[in-house]
Amino acid sequence: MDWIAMATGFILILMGLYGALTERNILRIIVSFTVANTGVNLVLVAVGYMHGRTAPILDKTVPVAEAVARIIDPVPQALVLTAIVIGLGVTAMMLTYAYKLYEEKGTLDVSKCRDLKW
Amino acid sequence: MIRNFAVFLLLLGLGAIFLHLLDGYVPASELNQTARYYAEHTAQDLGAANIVTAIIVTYRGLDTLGEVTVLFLASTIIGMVLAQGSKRQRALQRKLPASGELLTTGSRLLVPLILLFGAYVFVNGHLTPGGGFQGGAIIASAALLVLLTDPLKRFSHKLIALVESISGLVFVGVGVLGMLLAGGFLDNRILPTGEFGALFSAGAIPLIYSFVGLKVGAEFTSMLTNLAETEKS
Amino acid sequence: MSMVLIAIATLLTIAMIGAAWVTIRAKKVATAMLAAGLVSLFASVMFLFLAAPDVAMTEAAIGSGLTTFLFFFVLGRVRGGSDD
Amino acid sequence: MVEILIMLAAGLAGAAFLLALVRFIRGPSRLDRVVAFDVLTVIAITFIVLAALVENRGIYLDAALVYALLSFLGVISIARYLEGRF
Amino acid sequence: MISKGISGKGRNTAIMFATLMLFWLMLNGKLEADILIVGALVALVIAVLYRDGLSFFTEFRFTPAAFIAGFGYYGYFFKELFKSNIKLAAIVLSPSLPVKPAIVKVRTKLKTRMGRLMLANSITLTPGTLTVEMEGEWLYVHWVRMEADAIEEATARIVSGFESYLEVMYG
Amino acid sequence: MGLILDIIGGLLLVGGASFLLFGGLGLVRMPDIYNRIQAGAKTTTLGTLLTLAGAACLQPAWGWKLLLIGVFLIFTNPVSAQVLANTAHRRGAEKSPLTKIDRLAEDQEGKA
Repeated sequence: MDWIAMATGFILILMGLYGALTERNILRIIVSFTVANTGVNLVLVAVGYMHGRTAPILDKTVPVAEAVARIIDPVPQALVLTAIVIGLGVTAMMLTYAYKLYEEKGTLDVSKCRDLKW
Repeated sequence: MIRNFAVFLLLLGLGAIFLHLLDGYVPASELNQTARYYAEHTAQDLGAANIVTAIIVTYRGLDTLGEVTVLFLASTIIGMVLAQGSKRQRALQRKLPASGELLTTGSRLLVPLILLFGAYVFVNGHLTPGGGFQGGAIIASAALLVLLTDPLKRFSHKLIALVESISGLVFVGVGVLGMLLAGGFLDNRILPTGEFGALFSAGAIPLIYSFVGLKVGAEFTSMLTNLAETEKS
Repeated sequence: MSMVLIAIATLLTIAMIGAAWVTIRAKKVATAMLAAGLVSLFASVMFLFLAAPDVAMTEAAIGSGLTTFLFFFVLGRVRGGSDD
Repeated sequence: MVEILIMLAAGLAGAAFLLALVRFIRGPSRLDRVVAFDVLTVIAITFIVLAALVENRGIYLDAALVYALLSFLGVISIARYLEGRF
Repeated sequence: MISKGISGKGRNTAIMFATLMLFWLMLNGKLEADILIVGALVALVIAVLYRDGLSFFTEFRFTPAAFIAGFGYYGYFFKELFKSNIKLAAIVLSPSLPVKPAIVKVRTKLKTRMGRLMLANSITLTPGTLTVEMEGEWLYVHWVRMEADAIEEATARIVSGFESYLEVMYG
Repeated sequence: MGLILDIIGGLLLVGGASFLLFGGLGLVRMPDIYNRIQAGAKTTTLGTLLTLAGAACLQPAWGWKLLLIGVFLIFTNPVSAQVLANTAHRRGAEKSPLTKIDRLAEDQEGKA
């Protein structure tokens, strides 16, 4: 399972980066960026997965005494959880800038916005 | 054309690295040292059933504070960027077809339920999957449903700012209390750890996570409100 | 028994790559956004299969409503209407 | 016995999933794609319930609860956009 | 209408509070003191803050007949849901795809918001019909296999079954 | 007793999944958008409800949560279907040539 998920995550990263680097429409760049974001999250969660083990939440089915032998690594999950929330904040910010850019320039094509080229 | 070629080369290099990583990947069969520590000690020391929550709120609590700050900055920047240079008029009379009666009634019925579910998610963060961030997102979704039903609805900015600042202050205050009364900043053992598996257990984790949830919800809601109040260009 | 999960996971990954392909190849921006939402949905179920219910829940709560709304809101504002 | 039935159910749900994907890819208009999106979300709930049964963890159901309650928000957002109301 | 009888606002808030408490207990799945305390707090805050909210029982008539009608309604609803799915499956599986779609107009007598919502939802989920638009007393319904066009007959076929129960429940 | 309940639960699961399959088939085969919405909304609702009932038979302890998922589904799924149908009609989506009557369009033309 972890192999499948990891390979998919890598492919998603590559596809998302390809889209983000070759497109000219800023909205398409942002969409591709979210795809790459999802791919990174998938890879990180897959790293923590261990075969035949279950979620790091203790209850009746996973008593405290058996925890070490039965749960998977919780650290990547905590990492990814915060990454997703921050991802939404970043996406919202990028979209806001795109909106402002459109208001100022009247276009969504990034190759036409050249006045601050250095 | 040259640009596309460069991109292609870059992605080829990245792909080669990924392939190498995938090829050399050996899945772990034992927990590593850190994870083993968390798995062994969370239940006894902190009394939390959800180890991910324990890591986020207590073991790595300072990072969570930083993250909430990042979200706050993001929402503030969105508000500032949108407010800049645009003439914001409140009583705009846009000609919109009324949303259907069914959607209006449905949203009146569902908004309280969504709010209740959000509260459930962040109050039970230490027992079931979920917690402040998810609960905050769900509460913001309730605000989103209100906005979708009635695009001219305006939330009170003062109320949102008030909820946000109070929950932020309480979050930091509980952290400082942990430094004074227990082992360190954001230590949850200022309250009794209680019986494992009950709602009132795991010390201050439910308290802290509830306020994180309220803060995250208020931040997302302010993002949505700021966007929805822009004039149609 | 976990054969079932592996089979569904394979299906999901294929669908995910297909949706990502639609995202970068779609003619209309709205279709690309819809496909990105689909990638998020499949990723959420995939997280659950990887024994990470917390992450799955976060992805579900954020990807199902908020992200979709933000994208389509900005798209509607910049295009000034329904047609691309 | 029950295992076989669960496998059969997973196979049928997977077939439904593929058919909805076909509609998503082929769908002539964007509305068709939105309908396929809606159906895929509901099928995802079924997948989550099956995963909870197979792994025998009741806590997975909370994710299904989120989908049952929030999935229609995305659909309504898209419908608002298609009506040109943003 | 009925809610005006016993001090409208307070009654609505109380009913909302009770419904939210019920849902809270269902979510938690157990009955303990701490759960009850937190639930009461949360439900109170939501019920007071979101005043124009509705709940399943806001416009419900609390009479014995209404409760009996409620059970009858759900029985009828699930029966119709099954029937509709079997019919749809038969249409989908038959190679010639025997559809005869139309959008017809029907009339409803229900006045309360909850009653109308439940009626529209029920129509959407039952044999071959889908509510497209609701305007005053008129409902526009898409029908996969049109059986009748005249308003009265279509009303009799689509609406009356549910309406008779919902009228007793919500008025 | 337990075995019988298990088998009933498994059969319910299979029944629900097969309704989902009919829904997918309808989604592909139906001629226009309204019929597709119908196929999508109805069959997925019943299919998921049956799946939830099957899961409740297999694991009675989860009953309350499964019931809640069902209740939420009954109230959210038709709403999204109606909103979609309404949007389709407002955009003037193509109707299949088989469609006999459209009273809504007639009434709106009459008003305008």
